Amino acid sequence: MSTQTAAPKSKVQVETVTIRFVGDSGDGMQLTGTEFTKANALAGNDLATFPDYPAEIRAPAGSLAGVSGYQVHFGAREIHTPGDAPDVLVAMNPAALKTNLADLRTGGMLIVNGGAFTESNLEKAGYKSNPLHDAALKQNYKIFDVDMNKLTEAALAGSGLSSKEIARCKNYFALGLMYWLYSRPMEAQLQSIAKKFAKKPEIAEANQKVFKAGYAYGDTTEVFFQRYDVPASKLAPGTYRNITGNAAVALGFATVAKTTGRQVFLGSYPITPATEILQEMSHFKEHGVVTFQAEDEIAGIGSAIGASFAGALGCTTTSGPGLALKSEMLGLAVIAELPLVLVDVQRGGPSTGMPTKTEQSDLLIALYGRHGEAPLPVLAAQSPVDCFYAAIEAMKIAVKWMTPVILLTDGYLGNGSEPFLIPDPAKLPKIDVKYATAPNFEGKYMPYLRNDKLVRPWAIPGTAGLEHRIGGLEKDSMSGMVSYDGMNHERMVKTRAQKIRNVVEDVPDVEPFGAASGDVLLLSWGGTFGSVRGAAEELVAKGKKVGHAHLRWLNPLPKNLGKVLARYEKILVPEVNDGQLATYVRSKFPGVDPLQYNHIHGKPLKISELAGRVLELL
Amino acid sequence: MSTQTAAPKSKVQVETVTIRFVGDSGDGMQLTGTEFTKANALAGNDLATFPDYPAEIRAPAGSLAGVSGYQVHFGAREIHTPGDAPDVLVAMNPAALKTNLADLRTGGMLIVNGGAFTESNLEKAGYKSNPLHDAALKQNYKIFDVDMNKLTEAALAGSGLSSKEIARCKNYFALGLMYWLYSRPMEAQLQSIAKKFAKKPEIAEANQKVFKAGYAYGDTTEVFFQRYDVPASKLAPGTYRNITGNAAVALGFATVAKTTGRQVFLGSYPITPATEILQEMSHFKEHGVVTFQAEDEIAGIGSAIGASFAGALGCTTTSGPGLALKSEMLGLAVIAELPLVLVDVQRGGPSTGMPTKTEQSDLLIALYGRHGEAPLPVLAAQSPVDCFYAAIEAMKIAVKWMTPVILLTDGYLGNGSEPFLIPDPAKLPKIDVKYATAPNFEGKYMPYLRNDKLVRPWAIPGTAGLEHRIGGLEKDSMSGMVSYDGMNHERMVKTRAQKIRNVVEDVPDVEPFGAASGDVLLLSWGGTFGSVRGAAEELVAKGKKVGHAHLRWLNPLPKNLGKVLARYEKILVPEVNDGQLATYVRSKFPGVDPLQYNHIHGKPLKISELAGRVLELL
Amino acid sequence: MSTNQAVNTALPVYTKKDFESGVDPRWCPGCGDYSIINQIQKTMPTVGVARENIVFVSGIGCSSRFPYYMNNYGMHTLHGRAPAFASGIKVSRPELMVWVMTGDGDALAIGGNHFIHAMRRNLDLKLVMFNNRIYGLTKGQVSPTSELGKKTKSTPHGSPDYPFNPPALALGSGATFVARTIDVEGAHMGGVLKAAAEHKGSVFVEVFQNCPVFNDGAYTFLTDKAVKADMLLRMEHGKPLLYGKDGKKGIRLDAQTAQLEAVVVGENGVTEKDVLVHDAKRDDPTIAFMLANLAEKHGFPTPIGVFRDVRKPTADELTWEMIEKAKSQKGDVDLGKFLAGGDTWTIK
Amino acid sequence: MSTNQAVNTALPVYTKKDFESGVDPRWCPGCGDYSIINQIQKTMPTVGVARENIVFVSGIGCSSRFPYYMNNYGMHTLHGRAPAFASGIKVSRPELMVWVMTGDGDALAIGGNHFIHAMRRNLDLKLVMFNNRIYGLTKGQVSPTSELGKKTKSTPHGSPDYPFNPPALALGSGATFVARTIDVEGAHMGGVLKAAAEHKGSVFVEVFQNCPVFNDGAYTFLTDKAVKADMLLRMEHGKPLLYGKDGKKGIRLDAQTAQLEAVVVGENGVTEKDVLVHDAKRDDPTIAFMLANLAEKHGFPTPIGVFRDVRKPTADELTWEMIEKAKSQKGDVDLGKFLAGGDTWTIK
Ligand SMILES: Cc1ncc(C[n+]2csc(CCOP(=O)(O)OP(=O)(O)O)c2C)c(N)n1
Ligand SMILES: Cc1ncc(C[n+]2csc(CCOP(=O)(O)OP(=O)(O)O)c2C)c(N)n1
Ligand code: SF4
Ligand code: SF4
Ligand SMILES: [Mg+2]
Ligand SMILES: [Mg+2]
Repeated sequence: MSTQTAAPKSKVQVETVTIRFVGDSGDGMQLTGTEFTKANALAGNDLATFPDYPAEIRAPAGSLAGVSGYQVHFGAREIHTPGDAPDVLVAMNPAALKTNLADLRTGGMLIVNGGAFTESNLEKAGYKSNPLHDAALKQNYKIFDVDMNKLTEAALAGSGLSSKEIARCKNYFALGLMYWLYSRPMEAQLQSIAKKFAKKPEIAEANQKVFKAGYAYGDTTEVFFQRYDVPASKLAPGTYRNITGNAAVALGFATVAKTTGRQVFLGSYPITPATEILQEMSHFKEHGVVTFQAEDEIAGIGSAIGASFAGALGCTTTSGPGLALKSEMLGLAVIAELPLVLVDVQRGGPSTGMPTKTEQSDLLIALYGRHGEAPLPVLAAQSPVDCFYAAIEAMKIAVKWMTPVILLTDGYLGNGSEPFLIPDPAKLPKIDVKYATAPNFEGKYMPYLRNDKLVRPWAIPGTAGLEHRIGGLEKDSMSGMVSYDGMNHERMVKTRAQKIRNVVEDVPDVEPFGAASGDVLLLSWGGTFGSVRGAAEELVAKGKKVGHAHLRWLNPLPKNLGKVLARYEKILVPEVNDGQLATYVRSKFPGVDPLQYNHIHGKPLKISELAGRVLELL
Repeated sequence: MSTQTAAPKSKVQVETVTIRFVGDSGDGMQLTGTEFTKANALAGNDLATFPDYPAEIRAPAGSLAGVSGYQVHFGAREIHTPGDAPDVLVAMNPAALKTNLADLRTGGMLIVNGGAFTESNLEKAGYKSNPLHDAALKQNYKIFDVDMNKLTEAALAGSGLSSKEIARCKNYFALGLMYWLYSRPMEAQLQSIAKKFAKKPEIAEANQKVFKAGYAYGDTTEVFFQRYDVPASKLAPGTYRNITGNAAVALGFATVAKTTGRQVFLGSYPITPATEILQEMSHFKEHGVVTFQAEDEIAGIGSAIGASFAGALGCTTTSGPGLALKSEMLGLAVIAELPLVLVDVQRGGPSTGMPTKTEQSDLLIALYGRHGEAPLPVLAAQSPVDCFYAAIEAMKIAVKWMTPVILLTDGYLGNGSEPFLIPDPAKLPKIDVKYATAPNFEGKYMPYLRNDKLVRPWAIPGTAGLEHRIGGLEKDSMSGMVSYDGMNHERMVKTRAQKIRNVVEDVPDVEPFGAASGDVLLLSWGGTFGSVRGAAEELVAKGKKVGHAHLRWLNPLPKNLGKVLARYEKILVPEVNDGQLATYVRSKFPGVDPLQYNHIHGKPLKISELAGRVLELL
Repeated sequence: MSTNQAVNTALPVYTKKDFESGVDPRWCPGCGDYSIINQIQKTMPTVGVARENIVFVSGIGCSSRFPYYMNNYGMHTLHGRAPAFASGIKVSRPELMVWVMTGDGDALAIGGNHFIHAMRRNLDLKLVMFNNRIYGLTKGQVSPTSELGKKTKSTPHGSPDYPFNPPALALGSGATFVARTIDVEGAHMGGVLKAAAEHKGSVFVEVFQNCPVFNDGAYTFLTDKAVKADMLLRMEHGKPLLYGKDGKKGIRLDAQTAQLEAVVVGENGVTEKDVLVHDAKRDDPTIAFMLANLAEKHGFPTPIGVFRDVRKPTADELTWEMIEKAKSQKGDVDLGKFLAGGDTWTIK
Repeated sequence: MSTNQAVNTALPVYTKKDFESGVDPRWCPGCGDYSIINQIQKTMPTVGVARENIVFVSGIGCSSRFPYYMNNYGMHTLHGRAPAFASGIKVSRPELMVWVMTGDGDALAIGGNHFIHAMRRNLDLKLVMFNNRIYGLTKGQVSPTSELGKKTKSTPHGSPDYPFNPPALALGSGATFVARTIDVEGAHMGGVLKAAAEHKGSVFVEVFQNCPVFNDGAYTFLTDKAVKADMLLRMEHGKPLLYGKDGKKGIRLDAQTAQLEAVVVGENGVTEKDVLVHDAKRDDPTIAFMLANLAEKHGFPTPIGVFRDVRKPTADELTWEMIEKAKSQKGDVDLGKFLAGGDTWTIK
């Protein structure tokens, strides 16, 4: 019925919209955001989301530090990022307005809960006067001042709920209003409320009332005279779910356990923003995943290496500080040549840095952060969904090549989400886990007797006759026994290095998007894929001779990268760090001297800014 | 008197000699080597030594694993290394011969204790037959088969000593023989024996007897018909002592304590080959050095950072595995901006690797081995004596720039020794340690309010009114309070990086030895200085257009390095690793693509081999 | 040789305010950490140490935000490492009063090694552990003090690990001062903190702290009005171990079985002198250990107060004794002589 | 889902030789480590586990060379980290028997954190610590078990640190099996190792080990013929704590002071039944702790044997219980369904 009543008001079609919900940690913005995201997904939009939690656990209500936000970018075409500047800002209190207004694009829609703009809240936010009365504000944005507090109370008058309980419902008012504004059917949401609060029917009913009130408010009052329609995008047919990068990594590892029938062992220690992977995987016990929350990061990776020695597929998850702590252990995994995947969900550094902000500054430590010559493969996921495939791929390489692998993601991918087209299990990469079962040399077992790819065999405890010892001292190139022979050492160093170079056979060539040669090549890696691809699309659409090459594999680099780089006048490397890929590329391709584009604000790159920079180069 | 009696035998002048003493761990070869070294030093030779301990604590007597060696290279001209191939090998048993013969230069002198070539010893060494009867051996070397066991027993017949005690004297027989062979006066040694065994006069007397017997044996028997004379070299006048790199580092730090009058605090955890620095410094209590043996490497550096916060000059010493463990802590020191020196005595890696063998494979982890953007200065000592000056310089930079500094040495420098010209205290570098004593901004203390060089002030506990808090989270660019502001973070990342770049003002330009421009530039760093300079001297002497540039500073690199590199046709980077400086140079100087020369045998580079390689390039 | 700045002799008269940095705490409303900082700030004026000679060191966690709120020198360091930094500060500058403020995860998970070593060395460090039996800052994972079977975000099916008994671990490590208090017992906490401040040597204070957001009510089994009197045993040195509403319940040691038993004075012939008298000053840590394990047994109360308070030379005292000895024996050696130590020779 | 290889059911009859890898040990002549490996190799044939299902894990140190000499699966890992690797092996493959061979520095200095956590979790790991009270492999620096004031290469003026009391630390951490033996007491060691092998749960065995090269005679105060009888207290479960040449010396508990006293049976009215009877099976670790601290007091003997041996569900058992429960409840979910979990929508 909702749709009929909406008839009188005009409807405008828009291709994509970016909305940010902001409010106090207590205002339930994360919920509002995810629920609204689902509505758009069901409507067939492509989308991307990004939450922005406060760093503090729960700063005082109404304070600037306590502001929590959730941004969703949805549209009728392919969406790569959660969007640069929001088109719509929904602000539930003054602090939220203060900390987010700067991001709203000029001319954008500003929907505020006027009821929260009280003396004390204004003061907590550090406003001398009520900004809503500020002329400049009115000029730059379309302001909709809605007293959601009162309207919510009104809707629940006589519900018998406490004023505290009533206050907690107001986010559903905002949600209802958005449903109306973007012409989304209410049914699914009404059901989901019923489900969510099944245990407290009175609360369920209240939230439904308020949700409807919000919808009706848009529909009936004279405040809004137009609503929007974002048509479905041409997403590939199939079943989808919305997934964050962290959930995708967990799902990927569990998928490996199911496809191989082997145990995946996660040894980990909680750390923002990687903790969710451990938490997710701890729910996958029946799928062959064993999780072990260790006493620290060193024990986390140590237990995983131990499990790999015992025949499991070991992995460990962490963020920068944890990666630093695992450095010595990685060296052991390199010399022991055991399969292991380390996932580093990068965050702002150095040191404890900015735990809840994203950054790409762990590339060089991933490549070089071990004492001695200890090369290992490094892979970086490029989107939340890619985290699923990257996790599987990393494990495949670790097992095939008997080596630790570092998988780099970041806070932006880990917490960000996008629709995940659920794959056909039959089409997923096959990983074959082979254990040695018999002696391989004159009736003896030689743990370091390699195959033609230089990979050593894997004999696990429980296998009679293959008992052997391995360790961190340099080892004889066949028996694995301790060897201090200088020539043997050099042979082993070179062999380990060559083995990792051989992994290139599993690294696909790069195929630049856009111009295959020309003026500028955008060279990116990891989490910036979406922003850089977005910028490239804009520029290519403008007919510019611009290409975009994105690196998922950092070590080894794709075979053809050198050739590709040579085909462009200029190379621009956009990174959320101080130039780590640029440094690495210079060391790998003497003569190539890429330009850098570095933003280190703890936020994803903005498509518009990057595109602007490229235009300057043309 | 000794010299007279020697008259009848002819004497040949030689410019330099390399002698290696090898025997069972129990045979006292380290003592023999150091004593003979002193004799040459006293005779005015320049020299360099290198011990080669067995990896095992004390392997079974007579076993290959139990062989211990000591090599000394002394001469009438400047000596850079302990020598490539020994000219003389003194082997006390079959195992020692087996493990060292390959190194003796063809035509070299082989002096063996024939008495030790018993059935059982031959078997332990894995000899089927007695190698001394092998014709090839006789062809390739001048063999002197001396039954030192018997001769020692003879010399001590009726001394009343047990046969065990007698056996322990035989290294003095070898020493006496060497004294004769190289025409060294016996007096000093006789006194030093008396001193060393003051508590056991009967042992002192026995050793003196045997020492004289060894000398007399050379003098009187017909076995040796010629002896050698290595004239004094033109060493700078002054007082000298022989010093190892590890002892030199310790001495350097203690010197800083004495010149500044400030406490030097060492927090460390034992690890081969760095342990001696901790041990040495623990003897310097009265000189203002405080040592703290921590529970692990992390606590070692943590305690040093804490001491620096409290106003001491903090330092920590370790080797590869420890450096890896200290990675997270280094990041904290970087963001807190506190002075600290970390000394990494590099050893064979990866992982536990080859603890007693030398390597240069920690350069990249020193430069890049921290998560987030965490640049810091990196300095590498170039000789045992330079370890003294490098330690002082590292501390000077750490204090002046309020930053952690990594000083790289290696097992070869740490255990190797050379004559140290004792410096005039007045001429040593001055370090001025300044603490903030008053508020620096509107009556408040702003710990991150920087001077024009971007260095922050240092206020220490006990200073009333300057109470402040620092930590590992990103901090406000003035107050140091926690800040999650993206722009502030970028500013801080860039400022910290610029501060470290500014250190270049304290980095001297490189001045290549030999050809200032031409065909080949040898570019080296750290412990390979001696070998590379030796090769360069050979080549230059041959009139080749070859230069040698050596890097003590790795970060920042000398201002003029780029220009220097441009002046040569080819650049060759010799390293005891798989090419880490070469990689770094490529990343720093796009277009420069140096050739590599990498030996990873756990041994210093050989001058002759390197020179040979360069000749191929000309 | 030491870095001592002039230390003012005449102490100003401090008030609580003098120890407030002016930064308002960012803990969740109702967090037990508020009452802890309140007691610390109340205690500091009474410890007789100049504000600038007091250093607060912490690791990472909600609890570890503590130093920012104190108007002293402070270091907010790395997760688990606070005792390492603090050890360096104390050994380097023994005249400073050094506090380590930490959480159950910070001190006992990643920081366990530094913790036990600081305790065994008997360094003069005052370590206060906020035990909320959960990882707060990272939003609710199992901690080494979470109960066996506890369901948390990282153990949805329950924790398979037995928790540490923190005072028992501290005693097993050799701590010379071990105590326990509760966030909601302000006065008691104040007393324990004062005693901790006065002790010279390694101090471990466990504070039962409620985390209303991720582990609410963890201590209601003790702190509920209804049960409190019977569940809390307030240990006092030299006093019999009595508890209960009317103070008639007591702890007795059975010599035959060497076990503690819960008895009631007046019932079946038990008199007050059968009740074990608490002795915190005893060198042998056994009785303290026995009490630390008391609550593990069913039907026994949970002791709060000081388990152990024994004075022994501290590692920092012993270190500086050796340094002073070396200085007095060898005097101030001139640098030239020092550099020329060992065997030397001279080239003309 | 697990990686179990077929595990042979009928065990071959093993001899000591079956557990020798054929690599000759590289310890110094006279090193106490030789007698330890000798006892381990004698014990293994008796534990009823197939050779291929036994794993020896070690850190770094002389002692940690151990696995190379055993003909089993072995990992010579990183300094201090052996328990971390071992924990992963055991949680992943609970059917394996996992031994951790370590030194006093490896286990208690750098490895302290992994040590206390392995103990408190009650993982079924058998940790044997070779305590020579020195760093052997690095040639003689102070260790966390070196005596206060001990002069070593890194403490030439004496150590300023109090040592750990290893059994006390293990008990404070929650170890369910804690024992001590001596390298020169082969038979006794054999018995202790057998008991350790039979215990399910966290095992800590301290072996007093002589390092003739860097800390010779560390235990002669106990092992010298002359004093042995009076200095060694051989604890046996259920037996009175008697020692001395004629077995008349005993340990008694004074209920008033809650202290242990050394008494002589037959002298001033002391009878055998006054002597405390050892109870290693008691859940409350206090009596074990009391005995672990006995030797700290002057005039008391040093106990060897089993301090504590208590059976509790192990962390690996509890972990796999949950896994099996989840499996039986949820069954084997097909991958397609699993991937499609959560809120989904379909695009036609
Ligand atoms: C090296 C490292 N590992 C992990 C983390 C993430 N982390 C921060 S605090 C914390 C645990 C906090 O628990 P607790 O110490 O009990 O303090 P609380 O927040 O409960 O007061 C963790 C795991 C980190 N910051 N650094
Ligand atoms: C990370 C790291 N730190 C330090 C070392 C050096 N190291 C090797 S063994 C050892 C101590 C050995 O002492 P202990 O554990 O008692 O064994 P022991 O040799 O006495 O049997 C040390 C400090 C190392 N190998 N790795
Ligand atoms: S999360 Fe818990 S411990 Fe942390 S501040 Fe909030 S209430 Fe306190
Ligand atoms: S150094 Fe000591 S512990 Fe190590 S092998 Fe030799 S005797 Fe044994
Ligand atoms: Mg906690
Ligand atoms: Mg030891």
